[in-house]
Amino acid sequence: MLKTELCGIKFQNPLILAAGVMGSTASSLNWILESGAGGVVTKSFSINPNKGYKNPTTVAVKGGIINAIGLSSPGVKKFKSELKLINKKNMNGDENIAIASIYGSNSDEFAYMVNEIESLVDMIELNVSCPHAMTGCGAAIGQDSDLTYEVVKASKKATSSNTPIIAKLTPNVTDLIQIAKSAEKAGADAITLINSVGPGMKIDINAGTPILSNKFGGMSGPAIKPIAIRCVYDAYTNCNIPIIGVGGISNYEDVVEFLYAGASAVQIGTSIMYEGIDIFSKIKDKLKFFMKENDFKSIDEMIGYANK
Amino acid sequence: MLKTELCGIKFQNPLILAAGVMGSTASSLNWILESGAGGVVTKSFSINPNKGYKNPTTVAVKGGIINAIGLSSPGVKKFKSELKLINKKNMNGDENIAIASIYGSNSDEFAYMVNEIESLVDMIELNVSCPHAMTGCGAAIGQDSDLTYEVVKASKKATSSNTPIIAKLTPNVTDLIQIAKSAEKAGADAITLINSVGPGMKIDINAGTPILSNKFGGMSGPAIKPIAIRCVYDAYTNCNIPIIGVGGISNYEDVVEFLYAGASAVQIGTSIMYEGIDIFSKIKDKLKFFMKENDFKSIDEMIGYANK
Amino acid sequence: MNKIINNYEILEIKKIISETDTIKTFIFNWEMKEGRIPIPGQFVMVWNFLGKNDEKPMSISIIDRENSKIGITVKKIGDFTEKLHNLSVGDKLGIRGPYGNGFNIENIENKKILAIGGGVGMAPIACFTSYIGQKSNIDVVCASITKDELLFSEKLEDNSANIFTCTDDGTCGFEGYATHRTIDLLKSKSYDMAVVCGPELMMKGIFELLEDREIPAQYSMERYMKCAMGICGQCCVDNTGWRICVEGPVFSNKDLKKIEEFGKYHRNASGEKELY
Amino acid sequence: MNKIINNYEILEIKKIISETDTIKTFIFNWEMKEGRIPIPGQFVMVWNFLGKNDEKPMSISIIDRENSKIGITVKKIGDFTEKLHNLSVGDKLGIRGPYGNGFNIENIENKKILAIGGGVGMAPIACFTSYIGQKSNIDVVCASITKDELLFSEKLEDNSANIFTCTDDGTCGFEGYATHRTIDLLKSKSYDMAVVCGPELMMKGIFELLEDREIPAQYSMERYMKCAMGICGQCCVDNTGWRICVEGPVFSNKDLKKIEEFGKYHRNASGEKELY
Ligand SMILES: Cc1cc2nc3c(=O)[nH]c(=O)nc-3n(C[C@H](O)[C@H](O)[C@H](O)COP(=O)(O)OP(=O)(O)OC[C@H]3O[C@@H](n4cnc5c(N)ncnc54)[C@H](O)[C@@H]3O)c2cc1C
Ligand SMILES: Cc1cc2nc3c(=O)[nH]c(=O)nc-3n(C[C@H](O)[C@H](O)[C@H](O)COP(=O)(O)OP(=O)(O)OC[C@H]3O[C@@H](n4cnc5c(N)ncnc54)[C@H](O)[C@@H]3O)c2cc1C
Ligand SMILES: Cc1cc2nc3c(=O)[nH]c(=O)nc-3n(C[C@H](O)[C@H](O)[C@H](O)COP(=O)(O)O)c2cc1C
Ligand SMILES: Cc1cc2nc3c(=O)[nH]c(=O)nc-3n(C[C@H](O)[C@H](O)[C@H](O)COP(=O)(O)O)c2cc1C
Ligand code: FES
Ligand code: FES
Repeated sequence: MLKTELCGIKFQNPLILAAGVMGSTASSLNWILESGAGGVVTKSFSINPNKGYKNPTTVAVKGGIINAIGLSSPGVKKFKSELKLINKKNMNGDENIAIASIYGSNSDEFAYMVNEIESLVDMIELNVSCPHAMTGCGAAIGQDSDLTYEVVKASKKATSSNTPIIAKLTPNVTDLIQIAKSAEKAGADAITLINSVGPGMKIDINAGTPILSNKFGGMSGPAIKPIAIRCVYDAYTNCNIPIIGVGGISNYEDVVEFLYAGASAVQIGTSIMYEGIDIFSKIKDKLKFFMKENDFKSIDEMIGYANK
Repeated sequence: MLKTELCGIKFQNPLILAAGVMGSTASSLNWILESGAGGVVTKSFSINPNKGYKNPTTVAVKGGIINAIGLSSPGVKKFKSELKLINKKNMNGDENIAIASIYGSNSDEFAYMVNEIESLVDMIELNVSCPHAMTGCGAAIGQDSDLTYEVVKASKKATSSNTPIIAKLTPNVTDLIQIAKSAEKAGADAITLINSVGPGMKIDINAGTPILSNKFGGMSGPAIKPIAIRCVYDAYTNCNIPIIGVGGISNYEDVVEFLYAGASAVQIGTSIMYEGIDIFSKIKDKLKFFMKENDFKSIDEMIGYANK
Repeated sequence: MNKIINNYEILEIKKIISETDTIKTFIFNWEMKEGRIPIPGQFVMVWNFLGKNDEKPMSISIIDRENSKIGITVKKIGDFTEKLHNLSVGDKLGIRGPYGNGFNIENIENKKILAIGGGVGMAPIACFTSYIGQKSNIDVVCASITKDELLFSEKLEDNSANIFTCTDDGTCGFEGYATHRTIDLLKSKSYDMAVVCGPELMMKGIFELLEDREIPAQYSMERYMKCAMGICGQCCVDNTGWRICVEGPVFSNKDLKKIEEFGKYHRNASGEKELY
Repeated sequence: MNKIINNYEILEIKKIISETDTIKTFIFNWEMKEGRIPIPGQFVMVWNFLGKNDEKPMSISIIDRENSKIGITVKKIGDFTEKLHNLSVGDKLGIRGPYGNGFNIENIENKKILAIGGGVGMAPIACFTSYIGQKSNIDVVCASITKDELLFSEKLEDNSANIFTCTDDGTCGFEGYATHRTIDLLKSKSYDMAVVCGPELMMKGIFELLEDREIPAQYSMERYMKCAMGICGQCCVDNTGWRICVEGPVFSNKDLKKIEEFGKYHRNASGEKELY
């Protein structure tokens, strides 16, 4: 009853690991899949190895954390060997869905990356939304509707195998819908909403300085959920491609809220820190119970329920 | 030791009541002043009476609330009689600072309002930042740097008495600094950062619908503090006019954090709900203690401390 | 954060009692746990999400801790309350609360208490009377325009309170206003304290009576409400600035004296004053 | 939210002990309250906000509950640790934690325990040994390259543990590696369990020894860390995916067997594998 389909890809359940959270190795991704996620998104990676920012790279705030890890990755060449190790099925024999998150600073880089990895994963998520990425990357693209259009277009064009392309967008813009429509027009098969919020900063008053070495970073966790819900709701009303909801999910009620707002599936990141790896299996059980209680036969019936 | 000056206006202390919170009557404003605030900002008002949105207009979320009160006010004519009743001094004989928050949908309306009220208050704050205002008002202006420029310019031009004009800005834009610079160039004497965040939405999964009658509203409270701190920090680096910091302040540590980020004074809103009216006097005592412990002789010495 | 801000619970209407032609009581299951155990005089915000998507304050009229139930008693006077009256058992409403201070019920045992309720103002008064029960000796002045509108008089009689009904038109009990009935009672009886709820002009009249006789009293007020959390400032009163939703709705006679607008005016949704 | 995420405390260095030419112990006051009372094997993140504005993990080497103090013991091996070594008493560091699982110290009383520490790996081992104290019979193999680098051997002797030093160059105690010293000990003695920390290749050698003899053991591992909160995934190991900062840094011999990269490679800041 939790099964759901997104851009022709069949998920065992609508719970997906969010990009950048325990997503740097096949080992941790497989652990998450084994623990009950319907799919996983990798840490965002690009052509070259990148150490990311110096520590401190994360700091706890009320209702979540701020991070500026800085998109660390060993680069596409080495990361491909990780992708190959992601299990295609879990121990029960159910299909696992692997989504690669990639970034770059222009359409050529995105196209190159798509080409390199499309055969290794089920879907590709374009990170044009990281709020603390290096110059020209992440939100620098996704805060501009023309650049978003170009990058999505180029990425779509680069696929030879129909691997669905998802654009992950940032809420930190004046007009999200304009950007979402750009992505849709450029051929995105789905959009993921939202990447981390703000950016935010925490100053330690005893140290007298911002805590993160990058000074600011993206906010995630329960506190950002209302923003994510608004984004999903608005995009559902204004766009025609499926939406993957993400931001602050920590229990089944949150998942239902995202589905009701218009998400076809959801991603979970920061709450793993609070709730542990078994958050996926816990939510699955309770979600099934909720669906039975409320006479829902499928996830589909719940999508956009609150927009009616 | 808490005394501070902003645009030539002398405050007994840097703690100001934020706009829209217990600011609809002279009575409540006087109560707040008596309880220890250095100044108060009124609820935003405009030319005509406005009922605001239908209930529900507020909903609690993790780390704060979302509100879409909808700028309800009795209109300038009636509100002027409230302004006249705001006490010029508190019971100790200390100067109270009254700041009127006004809104409108174009420069003419702002100019008209400034003219109407400037003789009654110490400062005027332009609300070009409410994220759930009626068409053409609030963030509709403050999300566009040209409109912001026009409105600030017209408001400045309308003052005959040198009443300082403060532009209150929204963080819900792609490029805050561009807008802040616009306001500065147009002659704003100070900027207030930030109005409520998002906007955000909460869907009640049992009701199956967004809770607020306006569906979305502005987020406020502790959860938004990191965004406010980042905005203040950035504006302090990029602008040359004083900054009033607001967003999520609930204790003296938060006040220090804002001062360190670059604020010359701060406003407190939502935390009144959690902490009560005596939040001002509580913070004052602890702030003094902190300053003594850390050898600060004046608020001035703390401003921008973390930007060094 | 010190205060718990209760969010909505979507609750089924478990029972509806038609009290009068225009007044109905709605009963809900209510988990009695910390931060949400109501006391008489507190209110809830009622969200009719299916109807007009509006939300208004209602006093808690029934607190049944034993069976984990609460009730509200609603008089049909406009759009919102009419839509509530159209609901049936099994329909759902959003309820958040309890809010406000409620009646001060400390040291109330073995006191001679005068409780005065006018119209649907009987809701918190009945709640108070049932709650205090036999612990004190309570005389209840139960006032309404006409017999059909008398609220809770029978129920409270069962509760061992002494009921003194009065109707403007004399169709039941004393003919005349609650003030007159009270003057009458005060001639023969003495009281340690009083609790009062009803139309503000009625309360104003009672206030003057009781002040003259130096009887300490508590009054439950109504003002237009938006947040009910003490943030929006909509419900603040002149000249104290107090919030009816936090510092109120119940005020002692001492405090009420400082509320200069009492009996004179209140503010509507836009904050404009409306005279009584 | 279940887990408490401790934020920085900016703490004054109360005392600095020069253990060897390259190793210093730093002592801080530490409020021992729920969620922050450390156990041996746990670590803290140390933020040098004045220096390089970098932050790295350090094992807790001293837990003094009585005097509310903790200590870390730092070996100078690079830029960050060198800057730490330049600090003086009264300077401040940001400390958050404690993090990680720590040694499993349940049912550890009256056991014959072998504790093996190599180099600065003695930090958690010394902490463990002091913590367990006289409750068990502990033999400590204290290994280093040369005499001047031997860590905590004297301190632990005071603590009624039996110390078996060994140096690669024979300048103190046994001449040779910790593995050789251990083989030697195991000839004459039997143990109920072991705890081990040191360079990974040393631990690998010890692991094989102890597995052969079926002695249950716990090993404290190191991996590159960023968040230390279990979110960034930087410290995950192959093939289990476990996080050294949450599921580790201490693993039982049983679990260690599943960590295939143990003794083979680790990942650097960008996630590239580096072979041992
Ligand atoms: C603390 C408190 C307790 C109350 N308890 C009860 C009760 O137990 N039973 C009962 O029947 N009524 C009670 N009321 C009054 C009730 O809230 C109003 O009767 C109801 O809101 C009217 O709504 P309507 O749409 O039917 O009528 P409308 O025609 O919209 O309004 C009629 C009048 O009701 C008042 N009102 C409208 N909206 C609000 C609002 N959001 N907040 C406050 N007053 C409003 C105004 O004075 C208005 O003039 C209480 C009010 C308050 C403030
Ligand atoms: C759980 C744990 C406990 C530790 N306990 C101690 C201890 O008690 N005493 C001690 O002296 N050292 C300890 N370390 C190692 C210590 O963190 C490194 O020695 C230190 O970070 C080196 O920094 P550097 O700049 O001086 O040297 P660099 O030249 O920057 O690094 C030298 C080596 O240290 C390691 N390292 C660098 N940065 C990190 C990082 N952020 N996280 C993990 N490893 C890193 C890498 O393997 C690197 O090759 C511990 C490490 C971990 C993971
Ligand atoms: C530590 C951390 C690292 C992240 N790294 C990435 C990343 O590499 N790429 C990306 O698209 N999003 C990244 N994100 C954002 C998350 O995928 C997600 O959009 C965001 O955290 C909101 O979801 P949450 O509240 O469930 O964490 C990261 C978030 C965190 C907390
Ligand atoms: C109920 C409510 C009403 C508000 N009304 C206004 C308003 O009328 N004008 C305005 O400029 N800001 C208004 N705000 C925003 C606050 O002034 C402030 O910028 C924001 O709430 C962040 O501060 P806080 O977290 O301390 O509340 C309102 C906020 C709340 C919670
Ligand atoms: S209704 Fe908002 S303060 Fe009382
Ligand atoms: S250091 Fe981030 S998960 Fe362990």
